Amino acid sequence: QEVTVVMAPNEVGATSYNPVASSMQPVGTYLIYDRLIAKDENLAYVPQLAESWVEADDGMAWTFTLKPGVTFHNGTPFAAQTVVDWLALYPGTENAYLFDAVERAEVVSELEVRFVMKRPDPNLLYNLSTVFASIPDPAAYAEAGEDYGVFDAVGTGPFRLESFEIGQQTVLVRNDDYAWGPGAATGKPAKIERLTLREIAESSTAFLELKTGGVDMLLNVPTDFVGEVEGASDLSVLQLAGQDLVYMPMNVTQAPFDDIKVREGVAFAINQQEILDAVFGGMGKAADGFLISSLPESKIADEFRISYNPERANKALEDAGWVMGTDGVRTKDGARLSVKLWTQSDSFFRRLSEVVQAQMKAVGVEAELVTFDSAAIRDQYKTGAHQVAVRSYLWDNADILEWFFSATRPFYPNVSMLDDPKAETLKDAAMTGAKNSAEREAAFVAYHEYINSQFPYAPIYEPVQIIGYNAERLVMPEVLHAPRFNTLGFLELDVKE
Amino acid sequence: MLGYVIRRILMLVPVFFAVSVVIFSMIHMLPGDPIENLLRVGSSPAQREALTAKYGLDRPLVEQYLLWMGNVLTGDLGTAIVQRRPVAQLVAQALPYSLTLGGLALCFSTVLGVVVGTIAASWRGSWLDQGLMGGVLFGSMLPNFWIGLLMILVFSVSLGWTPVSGARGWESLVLPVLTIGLGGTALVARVTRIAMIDTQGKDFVLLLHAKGVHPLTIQVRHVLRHALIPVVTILALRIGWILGGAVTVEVVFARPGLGSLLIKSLNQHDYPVVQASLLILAMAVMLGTLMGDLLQAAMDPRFRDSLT
Amino acid sequence: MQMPADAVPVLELDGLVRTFTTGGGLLRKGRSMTAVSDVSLRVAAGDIVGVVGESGCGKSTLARLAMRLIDPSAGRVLFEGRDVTQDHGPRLRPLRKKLQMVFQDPYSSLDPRFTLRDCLLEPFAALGETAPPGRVEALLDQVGLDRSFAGAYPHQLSGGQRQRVGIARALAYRPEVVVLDEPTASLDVSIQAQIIALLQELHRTSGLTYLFISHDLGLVRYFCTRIVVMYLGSVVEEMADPDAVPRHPYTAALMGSSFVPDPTERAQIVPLEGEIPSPFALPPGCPFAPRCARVQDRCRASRPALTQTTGASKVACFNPVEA
Amino acid sequence: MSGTVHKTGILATIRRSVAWRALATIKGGVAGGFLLLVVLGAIFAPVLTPYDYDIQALTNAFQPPSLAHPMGTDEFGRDVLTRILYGARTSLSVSVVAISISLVFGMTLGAAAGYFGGRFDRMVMVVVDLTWSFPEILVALMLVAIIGPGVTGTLVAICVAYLAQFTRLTRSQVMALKTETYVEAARGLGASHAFILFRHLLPNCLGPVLVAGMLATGDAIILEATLGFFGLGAQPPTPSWGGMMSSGSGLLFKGPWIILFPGLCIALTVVAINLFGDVLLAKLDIRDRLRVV
Amino acid sequence: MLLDVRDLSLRIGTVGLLDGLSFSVDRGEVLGLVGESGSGKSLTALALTGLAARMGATITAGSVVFDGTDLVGLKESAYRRLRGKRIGFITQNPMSALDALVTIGDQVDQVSRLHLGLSKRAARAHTVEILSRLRIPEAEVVARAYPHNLSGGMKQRVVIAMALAADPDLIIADEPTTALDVTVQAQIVMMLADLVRKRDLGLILITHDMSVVAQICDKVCVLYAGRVAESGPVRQIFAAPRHPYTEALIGCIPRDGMAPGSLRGIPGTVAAVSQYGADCCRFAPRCGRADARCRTQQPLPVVTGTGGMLACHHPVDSPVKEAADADAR
Ligand SMILES: Nc1ncnc2c1ncn2[C@@H]1O[C@H](COP(=O)(O)OP(=O)(O)OP(=O)(O)O)[C@@H](O)[C@H]1O
Ligand SMILES: Nc1ncnc2c1ncn2[C@@H]1O[C@H](COP(=O)(O)OP(=O)(O)OP(=O)(O)O)[C@@H](O)[C@H]1O
Ligand SMILES: [Mg+2]
Ligand SMILES: [Mg+2]
Repeated sequence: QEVTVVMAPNEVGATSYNPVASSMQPVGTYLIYDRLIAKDENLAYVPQLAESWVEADDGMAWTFTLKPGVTFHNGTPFAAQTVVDWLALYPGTENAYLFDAVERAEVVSELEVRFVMKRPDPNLLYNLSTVFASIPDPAAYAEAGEDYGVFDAVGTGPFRLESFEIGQQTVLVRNDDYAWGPGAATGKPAKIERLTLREIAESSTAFLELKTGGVDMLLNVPTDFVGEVEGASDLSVLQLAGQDLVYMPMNVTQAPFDDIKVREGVAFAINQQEILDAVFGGMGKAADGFLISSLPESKIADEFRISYNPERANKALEDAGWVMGTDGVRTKDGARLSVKLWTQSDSFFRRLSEVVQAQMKAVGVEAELVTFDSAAIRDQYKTGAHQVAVRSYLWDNADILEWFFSATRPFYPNVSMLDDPKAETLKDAAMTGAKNSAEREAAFVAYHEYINSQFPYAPIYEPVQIIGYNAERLVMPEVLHAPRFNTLGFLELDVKE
Repeated sequence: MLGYVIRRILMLVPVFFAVSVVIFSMIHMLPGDPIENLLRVGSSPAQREALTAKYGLDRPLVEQYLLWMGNVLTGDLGTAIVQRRPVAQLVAQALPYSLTLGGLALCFSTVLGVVVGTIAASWRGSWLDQGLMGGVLFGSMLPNFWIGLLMILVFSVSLGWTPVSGARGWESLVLPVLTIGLGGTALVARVTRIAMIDTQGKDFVLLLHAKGVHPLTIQVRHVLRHALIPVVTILALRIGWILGGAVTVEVVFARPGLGSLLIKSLNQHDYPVVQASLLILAMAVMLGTLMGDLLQAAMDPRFRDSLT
Repeated sequence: MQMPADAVPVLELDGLVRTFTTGGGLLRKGRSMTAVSDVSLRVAAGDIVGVVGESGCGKSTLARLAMRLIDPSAGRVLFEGRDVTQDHGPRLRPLRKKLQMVFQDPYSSLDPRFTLRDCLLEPFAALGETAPPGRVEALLDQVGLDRSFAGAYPHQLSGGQRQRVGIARALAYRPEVVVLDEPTASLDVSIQAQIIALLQELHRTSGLTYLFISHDLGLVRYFCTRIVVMYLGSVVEEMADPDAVPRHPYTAALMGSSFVPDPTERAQIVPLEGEIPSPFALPPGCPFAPRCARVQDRCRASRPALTQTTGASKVACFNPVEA
Repeated sequence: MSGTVHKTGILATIRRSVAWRALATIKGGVAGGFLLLVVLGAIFAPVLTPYDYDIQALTNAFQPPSLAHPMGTDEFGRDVLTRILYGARTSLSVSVVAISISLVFGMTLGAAAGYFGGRFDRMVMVVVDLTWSFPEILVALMLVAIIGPGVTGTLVAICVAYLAQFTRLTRSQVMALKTETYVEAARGLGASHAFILFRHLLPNCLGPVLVAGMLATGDAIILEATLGFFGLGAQPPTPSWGGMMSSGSGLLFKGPWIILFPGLCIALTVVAINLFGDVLLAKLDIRDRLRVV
Repeated sequence: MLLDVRDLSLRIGTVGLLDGLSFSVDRGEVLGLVGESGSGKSLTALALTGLAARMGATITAGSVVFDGTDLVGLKESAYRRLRGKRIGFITQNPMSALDALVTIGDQVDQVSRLHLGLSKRAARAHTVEILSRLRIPEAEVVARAYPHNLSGGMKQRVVIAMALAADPDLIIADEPTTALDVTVQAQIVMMLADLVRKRDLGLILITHDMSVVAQICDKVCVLYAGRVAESGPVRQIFAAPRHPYTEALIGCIPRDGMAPGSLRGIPGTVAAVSQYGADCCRFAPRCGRADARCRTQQPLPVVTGTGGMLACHHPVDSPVKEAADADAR
């Protein structure tokens, strides 16, 4: 009754299970904690700890009715007051933006809580469904202080944290009292007793582990190995729509990327289709904007889409005054067009970066690779020394634009260091100006389009989620009523025999 | 003898401090500011200062060093900045893995090396000698990580005998131990062989033959005994080598251990951990030399007497 | 060969002491031993002074001290009346040109990478000089080596031939005094005799002065004009006449221990009993006392001084053998 | 008795002749020949191969060995053989240069420590023994962390990592040679320290130390490759043998040749260096002495 | 005869190192085996104890009859039972002849336990007894000591004790005193001579020192370059050496009252092993009496009147003893 799973490589090195004060949370957070709201496979909001919710007509208040009988792992009951205390944890943390629009929360009754809004926030339900809105026991949280989530993590989720070795593995055990759950959940505890989440940075090692039976499931199978997995009699793959996006931010404050023409040139030098076909075997999509294609905000006007156009790339670079030299590198006033391309040390990024490096070289931009440990690179951005990098994110909401391009978050997450008054105005309109979803969508499209026009990044690739598992040992849920394989998936996962 | 041990341990004290100074200064030469790691997005300069003060990073280097040493002496290795745990705990978690791996690899290479060396020396110049020595030498000259990968390919992937990676159960120890052990075997075998050949040519061996002692007795009870002394000396000197040498192997086999802890912390700029791991390794080296000397004293009466 | 009282000796060693400390460590004090203790010696021009003693008694140390290769712990070295004890490095060069040495081991005293020509040119190269033309050939002739050897490497030579090269090299500067540290100890008797004959020849033709060190009393008595006997770092007896009857019991024992190559004269040798004391823990009093047949109580308590007996001979014994 | 060889260039002649005699044995010939081949391949890489080492042809990736690509193509569609040839330039030159620098410093330090002895010697030895007890890879990793990844970092790291070994070796050689009577004899002739060091001691320990340097070059190639394996060596697209394998076990399935061939190259080169070194050692008659140090 | 060696020849690889050696020893007799360095003395000792094969040497001809049995071609296991038990061996350098890691007692015990089958306790008692007989003070204490605690002379006596432990009939001592000081050398040599007398042993004393031979040997066998030059009763040889080499060798030792310059040595050096000629007198290049015949024809050993041997085409014409003496004085 024990299952070992390898986490996605981009989750390797997470340092705590503190959902409130951390901008990187691994899959385990979905299992230790519950959220008020979850999403189903169609991205529709479904109840998790909240049984139902009502939005006031003016959008200035939300009332959530909570499920009864919910308790934390330590036995503390979960009630309306818990939600109020929990919300009070956010101010001052890096996830405070989630509830920026919330004025305060009030206890209506034992199981009813009302959010009083500063302004309408069409995105509140989404925010509540993200992993960063996972609900720890506020008392336990306060007690542990800074170290919360490192040794102890107290949630209401289907699994309890048994041990956590950073960068190594997390061991979870079943919460036998679990009688709730998101959306289609049966209200029964998980079927497996023990779950080990291993962190293996080298995705191919992870694959070999799966292949040799060392682990039961990979949450992210490199496309290179899909054929192998499908070919193996005991292994199967499960494909889910992707929610990741790989892109290349350019630091607009660092030469030569302080010149928009250079950014344009480099942005159009990236051959997304070639990468998709050759590196990822055609699995996934060639990205042409900053948002995953399942989001309506990704539907921007064609003129703002960024996709491979070598003529335009070369022309932009010529316009910027960079002339092609004899050795294939452009020069201007005797200086070579040579930049440092930051990347992470795992093979996915290294390989991708090498391709990007070669594609930049093709338009006369010389890139020198600088590799960082995945756990360290975000801290390196805080020095502001980066010029251009290869990165990826996992998010299924348009507000990610604000996260990565807002002038209020320079260095990191705004790695591009974009600080543009017009962008800020458009951002405010999108984030806080909209009263309903339609307005919000339109505002984000405008914001997205404007950002693209400034070329602070180049889109690269939109992966699909490929989960590989040992079909001889695991019984997967027949239909997964969730966008990703997390809470519901592990609740319903079973072991044969 | 006891006096010698005490003296040796006392001698370790200045060395220990010298080493700690070297390690400390080296760490402070590393680029990057560990505080960056702690700062959350959008934190204020005040928060930064508070953190700097919390870790004592605002004080003069000498004071920082004294503070660190003071804590180390009371058993407090500090707190990991990125991993946010007591360093002592991290090290305590990693050390058993390294010790098992290193210890087993050491035993493996010692036993195999001594046997190979003895056989090679006994049939010196024969094809057996050439073959065996060539074999272990060859094994020790291949890059560790490559051998590791090949072993995975052969034993885990093709044959499915051993797990690919990780540290669960003795099966997962087999390949790493083999990979590290192979390098050590060559060294031990070479030292054993040379020492035995050297000893075989000594007058006392000729005299043992002249006394009518059986050649096998001579080889095992007398010659090998002499040959083991340099083997012990070399191995003792290389304790740190074996513990830390697991670095590549631990990475290839994704095993926890001091080596991978060190690499990870180095990559993450988690300096308290790097500092402590290096200190532990240095201490292992020093203890190794001490053990080597004691073992040598136990084996060699001449050495024993020269100590008093 | 008696030295006139007023003549200045070429080489004079005055109260030389040399202690060695071995095995010391960071925290441990090493054991110290006196390899040479209070040795005084005057070598007159044309003399062949022999120094005999058993292995480890400090003969080589004395030679190194005399050569100024090591510094004495106390005492002085005078050359032609000038105190050279404080001289070092380049200031010693004038001394080097007049005082040369032939070493005990002919196998390690030649650099294996040097041809004989290089070896013989080294004295000049070392001082940055150029050798006069034909010097190498002349030196080879002088020690009786064929000139064709000049291009050979030491490993192509026998021990005796190497020792000849060693001697030739010592002669390169045309020195006045040559210190010979057991030059024949590692050679066969037949070769030893060759070398001794060569040395005697050189003494006769070039008027060299020798300080000849050996453990072979018979050889010293044959070759030298004056004999100094050392025991555990100190001089126990000086014999002005090599054929004189020994006065010190140790010298007597040495002489009694050497076999005579004549089966008709089988001596009933009464070997010395007891062991040589460790130089690290010398007994108080006379160092020979533990092995001496003539030992008296005071021998164990205090150390006898070197006192004049007949003529220029001296002995350090409370109870010397009667002449 | 050969009286014909004369003074000028005698040392050089001997050394050359030792190397020559080593080449003349079967073992030495094969090993030396292979090394020569690798060096020539590195030098003439542009002539030998029609491909570029850095031009990607993604559509052409993961081609198994064929006539057009004798060692297949890598994950970027680059010819593996081409990259191995160019990679030899990086791997060999970095190792050789680093070891040479290390050798010079190590010999100076070791000779000084061994010759003058005393407190300086003891200090040097404490440091040297300590660094020697750490695996080279750790020392190298620390240094690369300080200097930063890339060729310079690797160079310095290898330099420092092997310094201890050369210092130790030179010191022990000098200490042993120092007691040789010919050194004392030279002092007796009034020779200066410099004369003794440069005319007697260094020439006599040069052979063993040079061979040790050669063997260390083999190890340095592995060290360089290991750093490359960790992604800390020469940065892409500059090929280096270790860097070519840095995708780790990842390619064992899809393109094992991408890892096997560079690995084989490292292995064969290192083995060849060691074999040749062994023959040299045997010819210099110092094999047993050196192999243990 | 206890040991009778006839025409013993031995080679290593292609080089013949010993060529037709003949000599013999009886109980109570001391045979001196002399010669310059490299003349094959040690090799002879190894050949007699059956250890030469360990050096890669093969006996190509001749016989070694020990107490009636020919040892040449004896099986190794049989030889092993002989070594240590009936033939004791004393090596040149006491400093390195003992195992530094084993106590003196254990090393001596080893012999009596192996060959006499004594128990541990009995062997130790036996050891202590032998050590005391060799005048080692406090033998029990010494037995517990390690070799490095002992002086050279003591160590050499321990080696002798090992050779004596199983009460052998023949002792072969290969330069037992070369490494020792004169005074100690005298002790050891006298002790060996004493043992031969008291125990009625045969002793082969290998040495390069003619004075030692003169003092304690009954017979002497002079080797030159792997061949016997001359052998015979010791007084005879010293009084009237017939071989020019023997004569020169005796003349190389300085004696009391020798005139300065009278010590001449033997010119030249022994030829290298690889240059050993077959059909010649190997001493010829250094010999004042050599002629063309010496260089082309090997002088075969002939039995002399005194029961010794001589291999020379031009032996020194027996001068009267008085003349030789007069010359020396
Ligand atoms: N450099 C040194 N360090 C320590 N001890 C030394 C040193 N040189 C000599 N000795 C010691 O001094 C003593 C005298 O040594 P020395 O070489 O002078 O003796 P020796 O009479 O020449 O002996 P031998 O006949 O063996 O050459 C010996 O006990 C020796 O161990
Ligand atoms: N294993 C061997 N291979 C080749 N030659 C050897 C070997 N052992 C000895 N010899 C040669 O045999 C000759 C006789 O050697 P042996 O040791 O018997 O001489 P020795 O008379 O005992 O000399 P020493 O007085 O120096 O001990 C020497 O010239 C030696 O070089
Ligand atoms: Mg001496
Ligand atoms: Mg011998």
